[in-house]
Amino acid sequence: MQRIINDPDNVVDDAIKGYLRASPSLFAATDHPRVLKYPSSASDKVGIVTGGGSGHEPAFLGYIGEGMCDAVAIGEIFSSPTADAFLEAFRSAPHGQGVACLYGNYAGDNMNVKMAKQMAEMEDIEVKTVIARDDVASAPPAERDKRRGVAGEVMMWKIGGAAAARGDSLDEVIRLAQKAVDACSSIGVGLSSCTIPANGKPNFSIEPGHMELGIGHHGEPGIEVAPLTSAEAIATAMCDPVLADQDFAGSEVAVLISGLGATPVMELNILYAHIAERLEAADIRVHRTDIGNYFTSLEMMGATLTLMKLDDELKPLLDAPARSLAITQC
Amino acid sequence: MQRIINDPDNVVDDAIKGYLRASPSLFAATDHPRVLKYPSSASDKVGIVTGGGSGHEPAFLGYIGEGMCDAVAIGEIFSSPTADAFLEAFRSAPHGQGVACLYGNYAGDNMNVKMAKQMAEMEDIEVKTVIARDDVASAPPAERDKRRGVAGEVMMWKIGGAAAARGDSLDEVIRLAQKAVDACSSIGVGLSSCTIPANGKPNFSIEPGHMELGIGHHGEPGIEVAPLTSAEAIATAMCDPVLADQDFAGSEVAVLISGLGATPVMELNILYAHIAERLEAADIRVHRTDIGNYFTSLEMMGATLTLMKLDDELKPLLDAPARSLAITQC
Amino acid sequence: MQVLDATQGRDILEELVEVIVDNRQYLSDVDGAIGDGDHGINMAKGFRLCGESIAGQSLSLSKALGTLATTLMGSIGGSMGPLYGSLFMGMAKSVKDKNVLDAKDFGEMLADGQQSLEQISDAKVGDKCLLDTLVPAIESYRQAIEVSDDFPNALQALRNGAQQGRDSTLDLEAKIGRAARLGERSCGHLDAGAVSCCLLLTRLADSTERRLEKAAA
Amino acid sequence: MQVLDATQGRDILEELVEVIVDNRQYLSDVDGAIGDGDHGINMAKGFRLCGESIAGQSLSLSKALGTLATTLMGSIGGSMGPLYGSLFMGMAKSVKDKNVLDAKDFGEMLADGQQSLEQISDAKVGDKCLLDTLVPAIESYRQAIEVSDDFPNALQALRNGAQQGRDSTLDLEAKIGRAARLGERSCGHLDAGAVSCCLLLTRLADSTERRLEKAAA
Ligand SMILES: Nc1ncnc2c1ncn2[C@@H]1O[C@H](COP(=O)(O)OP(=O)(O)O)[C@@H](O)[C@H]1O
Ligand SMILES: Nc1ncnc2c1ncn2[C@@H]1O[C@H](COP(=O)(O)OP(=O)(O)O)[C@@H](O)[C@H]1O
Ligand SMILES: [Mg+2]
Ligand SMILES: [Mg+2]
Ligand SMILES: [Mg+2]
Ligand SMILES: [Mg+2]
Repeated sequence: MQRIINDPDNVVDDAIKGYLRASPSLFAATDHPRVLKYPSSASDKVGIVTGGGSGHEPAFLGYIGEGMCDAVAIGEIFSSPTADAFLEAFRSAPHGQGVACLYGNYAGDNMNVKMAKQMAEMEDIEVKTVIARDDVASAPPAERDKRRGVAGEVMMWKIGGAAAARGDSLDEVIRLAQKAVDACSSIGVGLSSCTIPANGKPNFSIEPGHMELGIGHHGEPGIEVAPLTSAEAIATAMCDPVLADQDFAGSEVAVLISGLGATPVMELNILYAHIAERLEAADIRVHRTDIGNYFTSLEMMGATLTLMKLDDELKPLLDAPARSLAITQC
Repeated sequence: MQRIINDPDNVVDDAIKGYLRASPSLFAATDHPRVLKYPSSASDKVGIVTGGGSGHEPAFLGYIGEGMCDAVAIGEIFSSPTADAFLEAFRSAPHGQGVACLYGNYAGDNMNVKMAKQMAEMEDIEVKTVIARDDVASAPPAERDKRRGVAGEVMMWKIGGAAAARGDSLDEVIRLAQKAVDACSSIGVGLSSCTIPANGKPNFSIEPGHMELGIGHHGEPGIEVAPLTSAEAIATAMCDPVLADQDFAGSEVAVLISGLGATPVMELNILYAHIAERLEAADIRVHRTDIGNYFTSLEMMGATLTLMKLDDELKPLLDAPARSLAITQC
Repeated sequence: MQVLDATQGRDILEELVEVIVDNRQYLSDVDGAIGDGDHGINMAKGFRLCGESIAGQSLSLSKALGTLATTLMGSIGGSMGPLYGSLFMGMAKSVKDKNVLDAKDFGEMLADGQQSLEQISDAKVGDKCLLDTLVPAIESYRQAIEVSDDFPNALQALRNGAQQGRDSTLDLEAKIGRAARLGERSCGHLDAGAVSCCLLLTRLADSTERRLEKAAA
Repeated sequence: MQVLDATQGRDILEELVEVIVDNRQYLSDVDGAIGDGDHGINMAKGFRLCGESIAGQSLSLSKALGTLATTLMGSIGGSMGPLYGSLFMGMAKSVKDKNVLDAKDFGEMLADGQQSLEQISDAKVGDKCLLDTLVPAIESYRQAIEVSDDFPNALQALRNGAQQGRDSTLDLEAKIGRAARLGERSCGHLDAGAVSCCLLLTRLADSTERRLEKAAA
């Protein structure tokens, strides 16, 4: 395990120290060591909170900032934050207009958010949630409620954050964030495993010369282990289930290609060239494309594709200004 | 080799297709397939050109944009672009006020830029160069002219780009870019090797449990192969030669921590927490810190530290607005 | 009739901490086969912290279990924080005002724990999770004390039920948690939560048994 | 007196292309030991492209060398593009108006190539680079024709000089290029550029020798 760490059991706390020192304009400490907040949130807006396991950087901390999230609850590597942490995040975000907690569909997160929400109620903090379920590989459309949340969460945060920033009500922020993530269909492909520091050995394994289509962000098994083929064939294998998930034809879309950690960004661009061709052939117009490491899995090799169907309501929110480590646009 | 590519010999051209499709507001094709330019450069400013081998993403293409570089010559993986490509980059950048070619000190780049500059002269394009030599591990201070350019190039582009954007003359842009990179002292630490696609096997090797201090961006051997220690000890090993290189005490600095590709950003933050402590102890004030993948080496594990001494002239240029894939600030 | 002195809870808790910390790697390995390989890390972290915070203190069983619950909920997150947190919180509440526990009280404590857990999760027996250990173990205990109020006998039933429950997960297809994504491929592996739950119930039974004393009833 | 027909250059060039393409992996392996392992890739790419662009054409030696030079400079970049590009461009210019080359013309061609290369790089013998092959090879050729104008004999001297030059790099400490960073650790390995230069000069000598004909002089 070739890692720049101290005690493998303390990587999360040690990293938080670095974030706080590096970006004081984006991060402030709170009463909970596992919660950071944006120090300049307007107090009269709906608070945007998210949280989840660590190891997905720039998620989740990278999405704290202006026009984005106000507070983030930070879990251990690949493990939900505690209910205490979510509660403190609700308290640390502006909450006079209520709090929108926008997170991904994982059992631990569901339980901890549920408990935190109950505790917040006792403090008269109104919390509503949107649970991202954009991974088409994790369950068929009929069982959408079982799907994992993956890189579509980035879109959910951006849309929810922009709606809150312009002064939308809690119900409106929730409606738009829900609409945003419902408009997203995502899929991942994994080319290698990753190693949780405290564990010291790879989480699972992918044989050299193979890839796993539909892999989850923690290495959850996908729908198929297949021989590693060309970027062109991988693009097809990723586009097929995504395009089958929603009726994208004739619409405008936003495309997000995220690396899983160790795959060079050059390869994401090679992949995208083929995806773009495929979208064109399917009469789908691309409004914007973002390619980079937006939602990773430690040093896993691979990539995710997220396609988001846009309309006149979502587009301006997606393009609205934001300032955070992962997304800054003017 | 777990890669999302087509023909390993065509990765660079295939990736360029993706960049062009993904970001038409940042990249436009030119008459040379290995040169991209910013389509919205003001025509009456000094042109900023850079170039170098591929495999360092987001360098070099990620630094094309508003307030940054105007055109980039793109080489094969870890290999200088051709003289033809540099020449076309000079032509593609605004060149009425002259062109500042800001690149790193590698033999191939030096020869190709030299030839391109001669060819440009015949077309009455005035080209001046700044050659980054910020890697303290690559030669002692007395032989600074032998030093490699590493992540300090990012600072050079940012300062040079901002100076050109505000209308500075070619000589002034060159003076400031030179000043910027002279103010930078950098060092890298490598924890693993990387694989050039066309080669199909690792470039060199670092034994598990070891790290290479002073490693270059192409795996050039460093000053010491040592057992892999704690983040705290790595921070010390990196800070020592950097702090010995210039008199930083009492000054304000900018800090850039770049991952080499596969090291999770979380670890860069763990590392930075210790570097920040060390800088504080050395009476160095940190004006800003940027942590992320700014100048990589394919999927190498490891990190670089760049310390840049600031003054009232450099600071506003560093903080000036920019819009590019790698750096966007408002 | 045999009873457990419920005024001295720290020692029992320390044994629970011990069994989890000792099995840190084993639990992670079990989780690694069909999950993400961190169950031992998560559990050991929470239990170790609890161990540190109760060290040297004199605590009732209720207080000790309550500390464990709060520590788990507040420190380990994941699924295990809320699940085991609720379980032990339910148990702590159940024995709040008790100085001694007889076999029936002990059974109620287990049942209250289970009920508390079921409020937070809608996982059920057959889903391949810790409930596959917990529910049959408690049911086996309940049946034992219906037949006789022999405390050691009931504890043995608890152990048997837990072990059978744990082993039942071997052939189950996971319906919840990360392993659910594996579908049929999750068969042939024990569930990590079921294993940790079995370790805990077994050690709780052992520990209780050693402490049973004749009540002057 | 023996001369080389300089009106038919394509065949000779194709042999140079062949020797580089055939040694792609070997050259990369040599570079891998103390460099970045891509010398074979770089060279093979440029030479293959040149091979494609001259295929089927009737070219003078000068035109063929010129095409090689331009292709290398315009396609392979790195250090090798400008270095070999300059070398072959200098050679091409040297034989521009010649229909036949005698041993002296051939020697001038080599010397002009070297001079052209030295304009672009200030590398020198002892730096551990292709000059360590090129310079002694040309010097050895020059000495041979000073003694006698026997062309095959001079070509043999070229080969010997090239091979000795290449082997001299084994013990050298690299002063330039990526290997220079290795310092003493670069000793004990051949230099990739010296190896490719030796392959090229040797094949050029072989190929020329086979084509020598008696001039009606
Ligand atoms: N929704 C749930 N309800 C009950 N138990 C669950 C649930 N999800 C997971 N589990 C249990 O959690 C165990 C895994 O715990 P652990 O590895 O610590 O957490 P994580 O799954 O977050 O990595 C599984 O073996 C299973 O017994
Ligand atoms: N400045 C230089 N002058 C002359 N030869 C050089 C110089 N730099 C490198 N070389 C030669 O280049 C060879 C390596 O070539 P190659 O691997 O193709 O390029 P790169 O070093 O860019 O990867 C070395 O073995 C050496 O002979
Ligand atoms: Mg986990
Ligand atoms: Mg190279
Ligand atoms: Mg787990
Ligand atoms: Mg090389």
